[in-house]
Amino acid sequence: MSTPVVSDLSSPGPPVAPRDVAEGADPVLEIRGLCVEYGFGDDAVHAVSDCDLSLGRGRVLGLAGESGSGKSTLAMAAIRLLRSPGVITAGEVLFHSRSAADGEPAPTLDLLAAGEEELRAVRWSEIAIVLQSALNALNPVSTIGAQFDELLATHRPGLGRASRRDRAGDLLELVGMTADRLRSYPHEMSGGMRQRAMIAMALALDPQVMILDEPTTALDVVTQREILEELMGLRDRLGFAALFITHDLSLLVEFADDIAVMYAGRLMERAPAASLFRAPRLPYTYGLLHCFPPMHGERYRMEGIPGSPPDMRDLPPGCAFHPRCQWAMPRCRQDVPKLEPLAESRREVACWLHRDDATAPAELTLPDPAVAQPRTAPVIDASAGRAV
Amino acid sequence: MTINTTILSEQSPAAAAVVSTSRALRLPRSPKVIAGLVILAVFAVIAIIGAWIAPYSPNLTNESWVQHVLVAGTGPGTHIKADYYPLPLPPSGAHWLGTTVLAQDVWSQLLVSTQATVAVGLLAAAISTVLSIIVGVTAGYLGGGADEGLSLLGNVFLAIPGLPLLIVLADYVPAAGTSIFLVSLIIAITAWAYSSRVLRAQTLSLRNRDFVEAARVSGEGRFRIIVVEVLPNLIPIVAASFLFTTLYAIGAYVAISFLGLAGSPTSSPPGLWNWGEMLRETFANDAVRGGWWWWWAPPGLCIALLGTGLALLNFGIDEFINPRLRVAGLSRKAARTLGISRRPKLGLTPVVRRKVVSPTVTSPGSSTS
Amino acid sequence: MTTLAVAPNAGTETPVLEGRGLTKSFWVKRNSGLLARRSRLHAVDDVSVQLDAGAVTAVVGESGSGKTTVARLLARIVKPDTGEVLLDGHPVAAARSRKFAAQVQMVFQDPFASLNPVHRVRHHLTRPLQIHHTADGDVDEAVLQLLHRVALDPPAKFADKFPHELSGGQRQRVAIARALAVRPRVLLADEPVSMLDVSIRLGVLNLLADLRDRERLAILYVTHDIASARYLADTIVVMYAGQLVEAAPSVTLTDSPAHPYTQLLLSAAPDPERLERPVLAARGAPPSLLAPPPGCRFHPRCPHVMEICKRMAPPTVTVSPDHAAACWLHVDPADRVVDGAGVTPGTSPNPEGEAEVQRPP
Amino acid sequence: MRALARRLGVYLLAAWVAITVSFLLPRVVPGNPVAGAIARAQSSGICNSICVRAIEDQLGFNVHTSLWVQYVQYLGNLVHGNLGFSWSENAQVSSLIVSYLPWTLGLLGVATILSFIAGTLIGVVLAWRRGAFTDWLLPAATFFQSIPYFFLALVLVLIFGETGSLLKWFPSLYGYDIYGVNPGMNLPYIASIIGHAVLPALTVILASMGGFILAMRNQMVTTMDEDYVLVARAKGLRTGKVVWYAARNALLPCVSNFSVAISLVVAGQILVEIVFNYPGIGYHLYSALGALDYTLVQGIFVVITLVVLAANLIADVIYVMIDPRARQDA
Repeated sequence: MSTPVVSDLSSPGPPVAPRDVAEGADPVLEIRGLCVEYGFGDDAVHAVSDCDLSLGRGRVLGLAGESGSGKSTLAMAAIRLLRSPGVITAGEVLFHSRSAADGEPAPTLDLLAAGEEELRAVRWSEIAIVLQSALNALNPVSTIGAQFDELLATHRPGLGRASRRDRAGDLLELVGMTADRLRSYPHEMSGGMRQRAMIAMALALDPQVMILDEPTTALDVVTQREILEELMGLRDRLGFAALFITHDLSLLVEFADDIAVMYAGRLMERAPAASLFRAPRLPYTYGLLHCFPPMHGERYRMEGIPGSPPDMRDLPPGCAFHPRCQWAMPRCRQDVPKLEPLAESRREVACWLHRDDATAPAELTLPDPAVAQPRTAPVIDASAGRAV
Repeated sequence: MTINTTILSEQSPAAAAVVSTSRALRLPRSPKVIAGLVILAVFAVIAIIGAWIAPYSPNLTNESWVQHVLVAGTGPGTHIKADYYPLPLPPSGAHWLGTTVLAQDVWSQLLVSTQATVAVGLLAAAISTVLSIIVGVTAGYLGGGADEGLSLLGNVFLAIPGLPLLIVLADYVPAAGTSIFLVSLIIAITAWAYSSRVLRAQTLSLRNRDFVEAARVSGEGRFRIIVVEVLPNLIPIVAASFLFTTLYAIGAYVAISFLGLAGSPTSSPPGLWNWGEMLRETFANDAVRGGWWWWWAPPGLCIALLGTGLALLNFGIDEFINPRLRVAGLSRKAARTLGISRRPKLGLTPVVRRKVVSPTVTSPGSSTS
Repeated sequence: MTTLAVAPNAGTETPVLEGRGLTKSFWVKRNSGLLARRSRLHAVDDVSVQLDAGAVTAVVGESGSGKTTVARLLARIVKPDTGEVLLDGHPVAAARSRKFAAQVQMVFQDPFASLNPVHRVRHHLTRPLQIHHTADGDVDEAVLQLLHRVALDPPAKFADKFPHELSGGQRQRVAIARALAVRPRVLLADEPVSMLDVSIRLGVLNLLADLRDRERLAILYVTHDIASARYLADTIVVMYAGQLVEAAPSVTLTDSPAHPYTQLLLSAAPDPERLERPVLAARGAPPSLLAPPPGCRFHPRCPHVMEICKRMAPPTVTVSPDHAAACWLHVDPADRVVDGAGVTPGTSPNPEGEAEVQRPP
Repeated sequence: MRALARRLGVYLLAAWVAITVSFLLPRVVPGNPVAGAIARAQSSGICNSICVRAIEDQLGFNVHTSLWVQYVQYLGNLVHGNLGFSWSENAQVSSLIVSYLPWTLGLLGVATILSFIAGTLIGVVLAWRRGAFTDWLLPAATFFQSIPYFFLALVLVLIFGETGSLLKWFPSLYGYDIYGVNPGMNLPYIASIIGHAVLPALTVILASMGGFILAMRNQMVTTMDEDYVLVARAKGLRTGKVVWYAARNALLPCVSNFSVAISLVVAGQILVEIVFNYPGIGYHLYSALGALDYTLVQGIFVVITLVVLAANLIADVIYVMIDPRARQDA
């Protein structure tokens, strides 16, 4: 295994893909046809079915969904960290490493076909993860410094003890902490501090991909915003791509470049963040956007989405959302819609309302801001309900 | 004997998770649990009908049940009066487990001994469990000074080594061995502290759960909250600690009998026949050196077997309390056909492609087994 | 005594439930090596709230701000160190009585923890009916009625289920039904939707709104989500580090926040409608309640901090009718004076609301 | 420190309770324990008049002072290390115990430490390789932890012991070759001690290891479900390091439960010493019981209690040393 050089944190990172580059043009992580089951055989639960997802270099892809929708399962399975009894039953996950400076084609690794050592080489040095609770993700019996040290010692064998310590201190300062925190144990720090330390650790090896699994859900709103702003600032400087998983769609609209919405183990809609927010195409996304009361303007009654999320052990036939969908058609009860591109733009949706000769309701055909300029009125229609 | 000591105290967070998803003690149907139940059932039956089906009285001696061997240098040909020493008979159709050097039937003794052994184990466990519920749940629910005092009492009892205390107690209560109740009571006194500590910890976590608070808010009385809201949630832990204590109590009873502190069946008042007493007699008569395995092996194996049965059942309850201990998901058969381990390596999710055309079922990446 | 509770019908009607000057501290073990000792955690400091019939009052704050303790103080699960709880204007006896329980009920945050896993839904609803004799004879019928009221239809199907057979939203409805069983006049809801999936939160909030409108319940809605407070509540009070910092009708508070902390909260809350990323109004974390900073507890983070903020707790100022904030910024600069005994009370911009001045402890 | 001081307080209280129990028991038990004891003793034919006197002395029956005065005297004697006089051994109990204690502590210490280390390591392996063929060890461990120590001792004597009938590899009686070597700092004596300790130690190790295996395995399985172990994998750390992550954390509850384990091991060792005529404190407890030497029985009981309490305290100290959270709270 070669020993990559340690990146200099003070110098600008590799060139960041311009924000308007078409998504998928230069993917760093591609998930194709991924299927994940819990257990195996007849009583297996299909937690993730046939998911395609592509994470562009340097971009932030938000993955939204309610609890049990399979969003975390998808991400953890993609990097083979899903626990038993999770089994991957189909698909491939291609990691395209940074192309070399002399223009050679980027080496590609299928994570699902990789052996233990191949995975170990890629893990953390190329793909790092940040989980919801840093308290659980940090080893409670060693200091932050010791955890940095073993990480650097494993992946950067050339580095001496002193330089490892210096680098760990630099990393902590990068996320707004002081180097003397290296002597602290996880339980001696606040939740926000721990999560910062975890992010610093994730950045330690200058990875190309960060998987953020509900990184701020356990934190207060102020800390949440501070940390997310810092993360996005670091993304701009260091150029990593992020897969940002959360149940809070309103957060993704602000922080992600693109958003993919999952429901009952399937990807249902994918679009640039603004397009998804201003002009959702999927009834579920439409309903979800109407679950966040606005912070401004007139108050009016909102209805949310009727019914409950489905039981993954007993999914309804056809489109899993049809029992809660106000526009369900007979076809929705029988056939599972596939995620397919819409003609108008670079967005995809899995819904029969946008297929063939079906006519989509007006709510789902609002002009896409990515196509129609510039900012349109919010979809939320104040006349829809009575004032509370 | 050493009993698994950590299982019970670790369950608090995990138990909370299970208890909230399952309503009653439904044991996982694993081979371990079934084996444990079968073993326990067999011993339970023998304990009940043992004395009844025993071919002989355990105290009955019969001259013809030992082989009389002439002591060398005595008897005919010498001028010393013939002297004989007894040799027990190995197992035969007449004596399924042979006889003892005291000319008694081992099989009968084994059958009869089962009753007192099992009864003391269960009764001591029952007394100890009731004690531990009263002390532990009260301490945990009331908190404050009552908790401090009761916990201190428990910790003191936990720190004092059990068997030596038991020896001293049994030594000064000579009648102990003659009564199942007395001996159970003495054993229970040395056994309740551990369960009580576990129950206290669990009650403490339950007390602060919202459903208890909700019952309080709706005006429910304190006693009813403990009995109706808290106790049913403790059933799995109570069951586990009951089994644990049974195991301990049998060990303790056997130990004090082996030390001769529980009275022998021939003394007055007569002690009870139990497996420890049988072992004491074999040890006193050097049965191991004599090579009379049919005498000393059966009671020991019975203890081990009964203990294993209890421990296996405890496994099941542990897996119920702490679902992390379960081997989740893949059935043995499915795992074998797929060529992967039932419990794949941590952080290396197996890839099993079903839709591939090539004859290999597993991908190169799934070489995890 | 500072009263920082503003209700839409203030003065016209006695509040159903009122907390006056509630203060509560807990003893916690402090980790400090050899010198470990128990220290006092000032969870709630001189908080007053009023709950009116047919109105929702929201308490908003970050975790550790003491908002849950306020709900528990009002429910009398926790006894205050000082201050009192008044029901219909009459002080409530120290011990929690059944009479009080029949008037004031609570809904908890975690619907997975607030229902006893070993009992069926029926048991959860039957007990309060029996304790308070509110069933009018037919308990079974009353159970079905309750389930119907919280929109669990058909009721008969739900009555015999165990909690683990229900979804989160259904459980929370059962918890609300249990609270309603005693026919209370006050409902204290402690983060009732924060553990629920986004898509079903509104359903529960709307149920609370309907109960307020149809049955004229007085509701306390404790939350960290200021957007949902704006949606549901008539009045919002904001808590910071155990103290009330601002109170106003909900739209007024979110549209024109007066206290820097409220401004910070609003700038941090996710809001997709925003055109540009907001600039956080302040940084840092709330102070330790073991040793709260002197003066205004927000001063270490406050972007507008003045010298006086570091030394003296701010008075409660009426910013506009029904809108009060505890902040020196809203005190006339001429009055930000300290004399030996305390602060000289000055004229308030609003003649109705005499700015009451808190003496430094 | 505070937590440790608190534990120390509990142990002091426990010691006091044990001492008081051993003082009060013979004086408050209903009936006349002296008469009972003498009757028992005479029926077994080993109690002469000295014995009767000794029993009476011990139980305070011919002393015409109040219970309270006796108690103060008793405590005073204890503080001065005076545990009374053993009539059966014709020596001071304290000096007798001093001569027994090294045997017991040596055997117990070595066997328990070996058993704990081996059991813990096996537990780690079993947890890490869950579902592999090594799982058969699990029911085996269950079986072993259910066997009474003394029964296992009998089986080992049968198989390996010189007095057994099969392999005759190791001596199975006494602490050393009492006929062949002279006690002292000489090689044959030390070799003899080690040879004689093999079977008793093996018994204690085998019988106690099952419990340690199961405890560590269950702890480890639980710990492996923690996020930080998965993150250790995600960090690309080597497998050994990942196992260490889980094992280090799983060890903590095992150490904190050591107190219950040690008390069971001590109980087991008492019986093992009897089987092997091993000259430790357990064997002499047995012979003192047989000789109705109550002074000796009580002295031994008090000393065993103190030893176990000391072991508990050591476990507590170790726990505080290896758990940073406890270190801080301590």
